Amino acid sequence: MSEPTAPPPSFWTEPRGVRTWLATTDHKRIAILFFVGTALALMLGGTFALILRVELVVPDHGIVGAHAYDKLFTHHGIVMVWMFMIPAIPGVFGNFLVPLMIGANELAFPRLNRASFWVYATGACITLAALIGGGVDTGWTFYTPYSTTTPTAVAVVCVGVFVLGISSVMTGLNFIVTVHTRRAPSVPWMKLPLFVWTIYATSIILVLATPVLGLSLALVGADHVWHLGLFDPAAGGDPVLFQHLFWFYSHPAVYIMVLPAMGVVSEVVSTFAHNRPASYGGIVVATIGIALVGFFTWGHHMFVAGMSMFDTGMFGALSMFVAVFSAIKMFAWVITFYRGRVVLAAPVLYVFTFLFLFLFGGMTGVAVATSSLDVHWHDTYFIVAHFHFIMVGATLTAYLAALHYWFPKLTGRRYSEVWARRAAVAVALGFVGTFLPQFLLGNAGMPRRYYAYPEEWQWLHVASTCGAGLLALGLGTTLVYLGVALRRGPPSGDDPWQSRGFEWRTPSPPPAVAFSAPPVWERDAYSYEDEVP
Amino acid sequence: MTRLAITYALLMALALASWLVVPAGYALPIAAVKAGLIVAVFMDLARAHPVPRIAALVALLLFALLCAGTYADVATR
Amino acid sequence: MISGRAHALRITVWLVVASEGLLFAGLFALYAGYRAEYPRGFAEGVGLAVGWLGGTNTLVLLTSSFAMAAAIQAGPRAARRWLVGVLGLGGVFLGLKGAEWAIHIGDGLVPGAHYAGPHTPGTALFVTLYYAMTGLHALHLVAGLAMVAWARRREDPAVTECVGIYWHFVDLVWVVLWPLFYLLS
Amino acid sequence: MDDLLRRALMLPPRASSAAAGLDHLHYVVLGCALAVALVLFGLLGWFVVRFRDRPGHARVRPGARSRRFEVGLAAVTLAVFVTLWIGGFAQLRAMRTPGPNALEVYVVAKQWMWSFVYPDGTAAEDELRVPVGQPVELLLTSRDVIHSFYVPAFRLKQDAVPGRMTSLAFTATEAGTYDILCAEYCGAGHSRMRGRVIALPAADYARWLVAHDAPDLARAGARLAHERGCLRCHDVRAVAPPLLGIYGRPVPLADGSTAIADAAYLTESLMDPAAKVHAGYAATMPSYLGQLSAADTAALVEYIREARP
Repeated sequence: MSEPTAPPPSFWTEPRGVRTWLATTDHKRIAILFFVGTALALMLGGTFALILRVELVVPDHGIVGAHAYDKLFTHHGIVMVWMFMIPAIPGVFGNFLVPLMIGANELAFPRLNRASFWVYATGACITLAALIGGGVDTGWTFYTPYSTTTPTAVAVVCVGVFVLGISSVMTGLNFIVTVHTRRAPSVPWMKLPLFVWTIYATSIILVLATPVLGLSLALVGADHVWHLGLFDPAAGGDPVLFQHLFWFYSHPAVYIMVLPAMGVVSEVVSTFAHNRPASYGGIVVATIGIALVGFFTWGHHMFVAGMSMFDTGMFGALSMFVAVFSAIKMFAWVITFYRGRVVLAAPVLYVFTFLFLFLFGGMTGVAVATSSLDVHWHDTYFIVAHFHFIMVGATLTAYLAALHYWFPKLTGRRYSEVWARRAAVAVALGFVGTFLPQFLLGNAGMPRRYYAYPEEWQWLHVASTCGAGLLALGLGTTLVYLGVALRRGPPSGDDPWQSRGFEWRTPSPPPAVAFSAPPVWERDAYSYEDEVP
Repeated sequence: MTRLAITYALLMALALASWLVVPAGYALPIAAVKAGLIVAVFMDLARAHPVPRIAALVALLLFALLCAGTYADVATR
Repeated sequence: MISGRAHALRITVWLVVASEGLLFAGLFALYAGYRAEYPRGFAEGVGLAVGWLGGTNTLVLLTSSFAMAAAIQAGPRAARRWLVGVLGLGGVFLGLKGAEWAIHIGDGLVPGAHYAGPHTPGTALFVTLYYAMTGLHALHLVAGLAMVAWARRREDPAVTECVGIYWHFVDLVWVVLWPLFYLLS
Repeated sequence: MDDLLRRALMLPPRASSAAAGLDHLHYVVLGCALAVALVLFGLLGWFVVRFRDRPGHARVRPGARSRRFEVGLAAVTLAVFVTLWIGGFAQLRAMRTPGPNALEVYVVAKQWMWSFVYPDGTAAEDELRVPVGQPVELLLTSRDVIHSFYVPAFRLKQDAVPGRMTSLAFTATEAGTYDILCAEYCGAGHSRMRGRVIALPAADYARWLVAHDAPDLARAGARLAHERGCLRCHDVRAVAPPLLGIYGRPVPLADGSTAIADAAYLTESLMDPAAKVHAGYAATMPSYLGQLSAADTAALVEYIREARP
């Protein structure tokens, strides 16, 4: 980390030396370590995505062969899901901000927090070693019996992802105990910032769902090495049962990815509308509702997999309930702008993108949950577009919103607003250009994970690849101007956005020990009433 | 201490009954009763703070949900 | 809001118990699914089990759970003696379990390719699940024994209580495992 | 208008009875999404402009929103979503119940090709011929990994799971040739695993049936039954349940329920004998999974269907 020019002492400079950074238990420094790790994962996963998109420009052999293509989309999935989407917002912004938002100096277990980063780094290294050492071609879903019979490095990747899962459980455990036992007296439950609520709800899923993923991947890894035959049809095994175990984790996992993003949006909307969130209680109920009801809907991934009609009916109906909670939040966010004082800046531009893309991502989810339409759309590019609308459209844009909104908090500097807006527009247009054509490809019937496709769909792929180029350009620009701002950005002051959020009531960047005594905050985190004459 | 001793005696009795006397059909309900006793008395959940109680309840609910969802799929095929 | 170390430790151990409980849930779900698909094969599988070993292990583990509960309530000196009891009984359980596995492996009841047990469809799956579930349980039991030994040295009531809750959880899992593999034929 | 919208959304032409219903539900859901988007982003745009930060911007105290309004909004949203589900699930049930006397065709998926076996025993690679207007029921299975039989023009797909039989029912409505694609990732050849459904008008289908000489399947089945040793156990009452004359009749099962001895039951009993065990018999029949080609299976079933006690 470069030394800012003679700033006041902060957690950046407090104990000097690289060794103190590597062995740190300071939640702020661990957040920076997580930022470096997840940003590298995002770039690696993004590179895989770009290669895939360039390959798909031609209907048949392009720049890589079929087997290499299969490995690329698998690695893209694994790196993005487990090394960026799941750890990013909780690991970076959860670690940094939750203590500041509840008036605590540290998480409940600082050493466990340090361990969760280094277990994450270990898991990432094991997984990357397997990817470099030969790679895996099963798709990130590891469906048996293909995953237990393909001669690729499945066992090692299973170990790697298992270790990443352990890191998830550690992080979740730490946040839950912190929110329960480290809140300052002036931060009771119903005055908790909404971002802390979403990190708390995400932690519940992290702690309760990850073990089932650990088990299913352990069984696949063990079956790959010792041929247990647990899912082997020849030995009477049933591949659909593996899918039950896998999706019991993987659907709540998509809520692990989107809930923290919703927390960021709640904070940014409230600050840039300078208004109390439309329905604090409604958003909290929706947050906890998503976390719990999210466990009831995994079967909608298996409508055409050979699951019984009874289960198909049950899971379809239950999926509609979890969709309602997202709808409540959408209404609440939009209404928050009513009678506010709206300030436009890069974070809120990303939030507008989030609102637009999350609406269509969510509604296509409802469309698929009707179960009859899923028979046509399942495993086609319609589904690819649906989950990218949520994962990239919602979570990545919220991650960028968070990055810009809390950049002054983390670094004490301002980024270039002009470049930030250009990048935001490029990211939004690039995203729509990439994934709108994929909805049409899905309607036309192009299946997922297709290396070669009929010629008549080529123009859609070319459009999608152009969109991907623009999206990559937007993200690259963001990297550049944020890097520049890190060195030469003008000082931002402690609260550049005039936000009432608790995290802005400590100096930016905060010192190593933020609170000498538990803070006493009379006004809560959304008290903009004093702006009203 | 006597509360523990009584529970222990009850658990042993239930185990022996389920093993030697009671037909196999009742094995699972008896196991559920024993599990309930262990959680309530030995793990002291009966007198615990609401947070551990909610955690235990949610875990039990999700455990039952996964088993029921999988069983129902195979049973109603 | 009750702050304080004991409360934080108690929430933590209950979250670990919930998390480990769901790790077992995956295997119980597989058992439920495969039992629905092969009722006859699973019933025959239960017939293969060594009944008295399973039963004795259940009584041993229940006794160890009682000893642990007593240790939590007892004073520091008495707790150390109760915890020796827990370690001993845990060792007995592992010994019996090892003997049982040796018997079954001797009979050719081995998961995967070298399975030589009855060929009723589903029985091979039953055997594989048997090793997976009792193996995972034994793994957790060994971890429990290490924690009990650590708690005995620490002599900190809060730590002893948390390790106790984890130990009862391991006993709880066995209480539910026992009918599935030894009684439901 | 309907066709214009279909073409705009890149939906393939409609060639099965289910396609039209699905497309209309598609329009309804798309309509809902656009309507909600219009309302929400209209409001958002108005609020952002009307209440933007500018000199002299007089803040007005935001009205308290009643809890009833929030709960009401959530209830309406839930009602719309559940209604969409009711419509969708009803369509799914209709799609998955085969029509009367449906034409049964076996579909066997194998790493990277499709093979079909017609009732008269003829087998075909990658090409499925069906009569227009007559219900068809495909009985799918796979020899290796999971594949998924997908015909975009019919808007239908169903996974072919190894070791199990799954079914896909449809009725072709338009004569023509439609692509079959594999929709579940199955390895390097996943995108090359393509076939064609050729829907023929009833007359042409009849002529096609006669044109190619279908071997007498029952005789072929009988020959196989001898070769494979079926008759060693079957019809020896003490060892195995009788085969002759049971086709179509209810079979009492070990767990007390009964099953109808139709093509699906017989094929399943060949592939996975323990799935439905005849009452009173031990499940000692070995599985023929992977040893019998689709044509042999069809021949054996035909033999059992034709044979008299």
